[in-house]
Amino acid sequence: MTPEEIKNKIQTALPGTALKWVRDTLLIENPQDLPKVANFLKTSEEFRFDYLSSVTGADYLQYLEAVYHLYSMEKKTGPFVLRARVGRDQARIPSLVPLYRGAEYQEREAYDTYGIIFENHPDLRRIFMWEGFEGFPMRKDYVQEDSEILEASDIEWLEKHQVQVPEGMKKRAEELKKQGRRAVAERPGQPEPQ
Amino acid sequence: MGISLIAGVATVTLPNIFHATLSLVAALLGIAGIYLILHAEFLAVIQVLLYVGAVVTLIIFAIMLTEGISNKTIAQRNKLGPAAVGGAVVFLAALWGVIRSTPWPIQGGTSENSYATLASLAGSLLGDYIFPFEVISVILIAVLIGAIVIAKKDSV
Amino acid sequence: MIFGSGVLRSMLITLKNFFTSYFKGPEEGGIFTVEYPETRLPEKERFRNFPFLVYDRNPENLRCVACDICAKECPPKCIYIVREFDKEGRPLKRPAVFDIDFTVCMNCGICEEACPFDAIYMDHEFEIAGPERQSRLLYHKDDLLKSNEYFHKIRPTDATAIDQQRREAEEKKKAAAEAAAKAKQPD
Amino acid sequence: MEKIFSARDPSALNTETLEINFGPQHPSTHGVFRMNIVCDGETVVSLKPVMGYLHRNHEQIAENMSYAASMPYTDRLDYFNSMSNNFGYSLAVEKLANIEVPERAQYIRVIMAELTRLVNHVSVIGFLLNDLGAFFTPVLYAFREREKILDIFEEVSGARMMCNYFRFGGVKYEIQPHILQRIKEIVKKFPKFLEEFEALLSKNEILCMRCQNVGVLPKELAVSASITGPMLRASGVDYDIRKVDKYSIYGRFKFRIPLGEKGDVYDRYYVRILEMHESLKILDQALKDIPATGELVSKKMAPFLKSPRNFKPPVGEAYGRVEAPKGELGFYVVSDGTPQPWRYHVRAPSFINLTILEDMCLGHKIADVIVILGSVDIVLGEVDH
Amino acid sequence: MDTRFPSEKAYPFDSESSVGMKTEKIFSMQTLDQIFIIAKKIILGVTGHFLPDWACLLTSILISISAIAVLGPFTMMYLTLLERKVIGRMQNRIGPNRVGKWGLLQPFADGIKMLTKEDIVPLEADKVIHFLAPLFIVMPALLVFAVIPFGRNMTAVDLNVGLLFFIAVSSTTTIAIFMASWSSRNKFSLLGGMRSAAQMISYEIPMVLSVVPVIMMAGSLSTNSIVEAQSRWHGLKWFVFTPWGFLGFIIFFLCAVAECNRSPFDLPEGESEIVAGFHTEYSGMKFALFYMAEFMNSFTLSGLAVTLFLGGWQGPFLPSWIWFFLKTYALIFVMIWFRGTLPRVRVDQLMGLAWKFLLPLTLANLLVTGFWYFTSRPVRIAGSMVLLALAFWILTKLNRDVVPEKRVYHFAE
Repeated sequence: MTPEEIKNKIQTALPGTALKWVRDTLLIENPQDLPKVANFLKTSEEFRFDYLSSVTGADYLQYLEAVYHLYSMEKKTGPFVLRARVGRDQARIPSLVPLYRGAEYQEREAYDTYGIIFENHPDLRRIFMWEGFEGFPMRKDYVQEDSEILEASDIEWLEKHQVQVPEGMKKRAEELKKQGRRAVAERPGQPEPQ
Repeated sequence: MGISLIAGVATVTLPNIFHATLSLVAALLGIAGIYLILHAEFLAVIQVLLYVGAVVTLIIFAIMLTEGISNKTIAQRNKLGPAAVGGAVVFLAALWGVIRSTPWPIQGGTSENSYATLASLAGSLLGDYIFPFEVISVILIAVLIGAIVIAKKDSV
Repeated sequence: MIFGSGVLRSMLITLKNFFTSYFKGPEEGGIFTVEYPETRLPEKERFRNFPFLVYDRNPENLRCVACDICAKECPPKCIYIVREFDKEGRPLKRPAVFDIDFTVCMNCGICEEACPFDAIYMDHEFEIAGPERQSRLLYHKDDLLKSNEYFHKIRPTDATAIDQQRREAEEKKKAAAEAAAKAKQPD
Repeated sequence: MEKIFSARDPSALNTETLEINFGPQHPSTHGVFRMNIVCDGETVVSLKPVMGYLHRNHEQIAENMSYAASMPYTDRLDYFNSMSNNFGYSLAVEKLANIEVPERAQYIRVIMAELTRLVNHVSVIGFLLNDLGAFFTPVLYAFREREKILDIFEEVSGARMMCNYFRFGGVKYEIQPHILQRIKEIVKKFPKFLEEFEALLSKNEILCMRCQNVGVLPKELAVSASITGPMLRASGVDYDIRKVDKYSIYGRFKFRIPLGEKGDVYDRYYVRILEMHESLKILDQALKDIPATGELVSKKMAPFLKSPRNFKPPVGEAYGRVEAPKGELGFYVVSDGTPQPWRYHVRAPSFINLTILEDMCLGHKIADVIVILGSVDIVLGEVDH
Repeated sequence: MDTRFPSEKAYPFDSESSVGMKTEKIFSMQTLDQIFIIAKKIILGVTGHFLPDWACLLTSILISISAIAVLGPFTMMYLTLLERKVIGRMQNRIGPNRVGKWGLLQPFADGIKMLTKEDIVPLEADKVIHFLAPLFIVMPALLVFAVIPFGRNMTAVDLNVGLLFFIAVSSTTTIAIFMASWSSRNKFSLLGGMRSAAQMISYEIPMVLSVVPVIMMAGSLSTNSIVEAQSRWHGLKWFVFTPWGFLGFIIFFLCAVAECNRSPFDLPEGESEIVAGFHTEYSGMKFALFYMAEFMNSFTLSGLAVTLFLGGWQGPFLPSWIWFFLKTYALIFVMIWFRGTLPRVRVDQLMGLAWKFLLPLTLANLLVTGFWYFTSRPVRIAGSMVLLALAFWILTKLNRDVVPEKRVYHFAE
């Protein structure tokens, strides 16, 4: 089946869904259509994509994307890749957990790292990061907040061992020390050589 | 004797139910000691085996399974103290009559094999008192079967 | 099958191993423990632990030219290099500082692969444990320098091949220089 | 009256439900895994896995470095089988950049991947038995054999566990004839060990009592929950990526896929044993057919070995998956034409196989939870990636 | 208090010594056999010259007690070493081998480590009970040494209800385990305690019932007379060589393993499930006391099994106490062997095994023993064997859920 045929088949079965081929994958233009399309792909005799291998997010700066890799265990075909794009601010995609149990943790992971909110997910919590963590670490604009801070004692130690520490870092550490605060952040593995 | 008395008092007065049970153990062990002094070794051993080894164990098992018992904040006393004291007094009064009517020999039987040895106990259980013995065993079997039936119910 | 025979069978297996452990070699169910400090497993040539720097003849003559490629390629970024400058401030082809933080290094061997000057190799030395975490495991240039002979000792095949390559490259270079010189002469 | 004695309804017999925190420091959660278990007596009423104690954002680390530099990091995903992790990643990147792998390198890869499978399966069975309460005997028998294979790995790649052996378009080192000879010997002796191992375990009544009909995973649920690997096959679903995708040169070998009947812990255990037998068959064939000489890395990729930073795959994306010993290991790589991947995602099998843990454990005893967890076969490096 | 110590009793020794005079060899054998008794006699004889009677009695008691008090912990220390060595060998390892030759000083190193370790008491713990539990667990373990006949005339207290005394005292161990588990306020401890309670209660019943045939045949509850009853055939007519004795021995031994919480019935401290069970929150010497109790229990229970079924100290050629220790250590070896081989059973299966399998089997055994008692020789051997085999077979059929299923595995091409 050529890509066009597949697309037409889906569109005839589900009128009103806007689809587009991007890099051999099917982009669902309106994310709300996702469960419909997935349900069709899972149940239709022709495709039987009953196995959701991977769910992941991706950040393309203008938008966030959720990518689904579908396979068929029955027909041993695949992969068939679905993607849905959402804006960075209103990242809401209907969850596929009712269709595929296997999406449960993967969607939680995508939520944890990219902040895509999966609607109707039974238990959408952070999975790897701790509760109360702020921000979504896999987004490209995420800045690790404390990476620039070293403890004053660390800097001392580093300098004693002839490791050059950037001036900015030193200053920040001094400031914190004056305020009587201890920089909580960990020392980044090894300060980047200049 | 003193130990078992103190432990007995502790059993009913301690605020913590687990501590109370432990003092019950002490009381029962004290009684076993009394039996030993009276040369009723078999009785002493049975006392330890049944009361300490089995009955108290079951009590503790029940305590542990009870909701919230390991929670320190739950009050573990009830307001039945006066009633219990009253009950004890009535019981003591009833006992008093028995104590009065018992002829207390000054010298206890010096021979240790005159009573309460294993053989004589077995002889009287299976000889003179065979009928009550059998009745008890029938009742026990009934209890056993009943317990099995109740336990079986939820595994269906 | 009688109930309990499976258990008896597995118990026979352990009993067999109990006895063979006294009489047989490690291949037939004997003891396979290696009593470490006294006996050791044979060293594998390709075994890689932490990197070291190779020098030819004397420590002054090290191969590293402070090109910083290994530091860039190092996945956990544990290499730190500062180039040496002469008195006039011109860069020299040797490092002034070459530090490797062994607490961070993950023994992947990418520095060895990436080095274009055959200067950094993976060592076999693994007994570097010490009571102190930070200063003991930050290796400086002097700790890292090891001779080419040492390299030959631990990895004879690789070292010979690399020496061969270097000699060829040298000869080629010499030949090229000669050719260039020859080409220049007529002018 | 009837309700009082029904153990099914936890509220009826007013016993206390205990909330127990299993882990992260617990002897048999296979690392720093944590489960919040609510149990009634010893029966599990609810179970919530908590993970992330070993989270190091592997994906972001990989997105911040060159393609080749994350190869050693893939070793640390599932630190029991670094070779199959390498395999999956190089497969994905080879798909992305359209790289052919030379013949000899293909064979070496298959040999290494199958040896890894042996290593993984024996140790998993050993650890499962440890969870069952056997005092380390199966583990040490398993490790006795595992050592031999790890020695091979050390000799070939330079490291016992963190091999970092595969390169895009091939493998890093030559594999000498005497090593191949030793692998042959191991393959020849392995069935004897498996026989002993099985005699120790398979028919043991206690093991059967503990494992049979415990943690049953029905077929439909397994498929829907994206379970893969031996766990899926133990539930009776015929799906093996080596057969389905025929990646690398798996299409050339003759082997069978063992299928379980019920999908309980015993099936998972036994399917692993049978898979080892099949792996030995593959190894036998591969060792017979491996070409004596040949290049190790494709010509296209050879220059990039020295300068990984210059390797820039064309813009595009690829999803490469292999049948790792624990299940389907997938790597999703998106390239934007720079030396660093734009998006790098790992589909970690043991992470996804955990989705179903609660369903399998409900109604069982606490001791069973440990066994079921052991039969899922997780490695926390991979779960928490 | 019972005061009938062996030293006060008339031994057969005096009459036998005349037999021993005949040849030098037998005489030395006799001396060797009674060496401890003689030593005690000498001490008492010396002290008897200048001490009053009550002090003599006290010394006699003290000697017996101190012998046990030394033997108990010493057994425990070397059992740990033995266990580690044997399991190591079963796993193709060496076991401890660094402290002293063959690791012989390892127990002392462990002891020093235990003593110097920090003693941690959880903040929320019930401090008094937390402190008392390890003491209460060691007490019964030491008490039961009193009725074990270590050799000819070597029973510290020859109670006429010795066997019952043993069972009764060892049943109080449960209380100590409860105290430990409850007072630590740890959920794993609590689970361990509950498991232990259920296990102890369940296994005590088949254990006691499996002993009953022995009591029936020996006609006494005293451990000494039970040993005496097995003295024919040059001390080789052990109860274990009869069908009922064989079955009783196996059941008793299984129950003993369960009673002292050893693998495969080590649920109360199941390491892979509930961390360490009731002693999760113990450290240092208190923890060592728990261990000591466990090992001493396994020693005494093996000793009791030897006494009841394996002829106690009876045996040809060797001195009686050597026979006793040989047999006991053989049984301990089997316990260690179990630990090195078998996985742990689950709690409900444990209960099922006790109530549905062992208990009916012991009852059947009881009946068979009666049959044995009342029939003549050719009939009784064949008859009781057949009956027991029948009972076993019926019970396996009835307990279908524990019998392994046969599985068939398919292959997909």
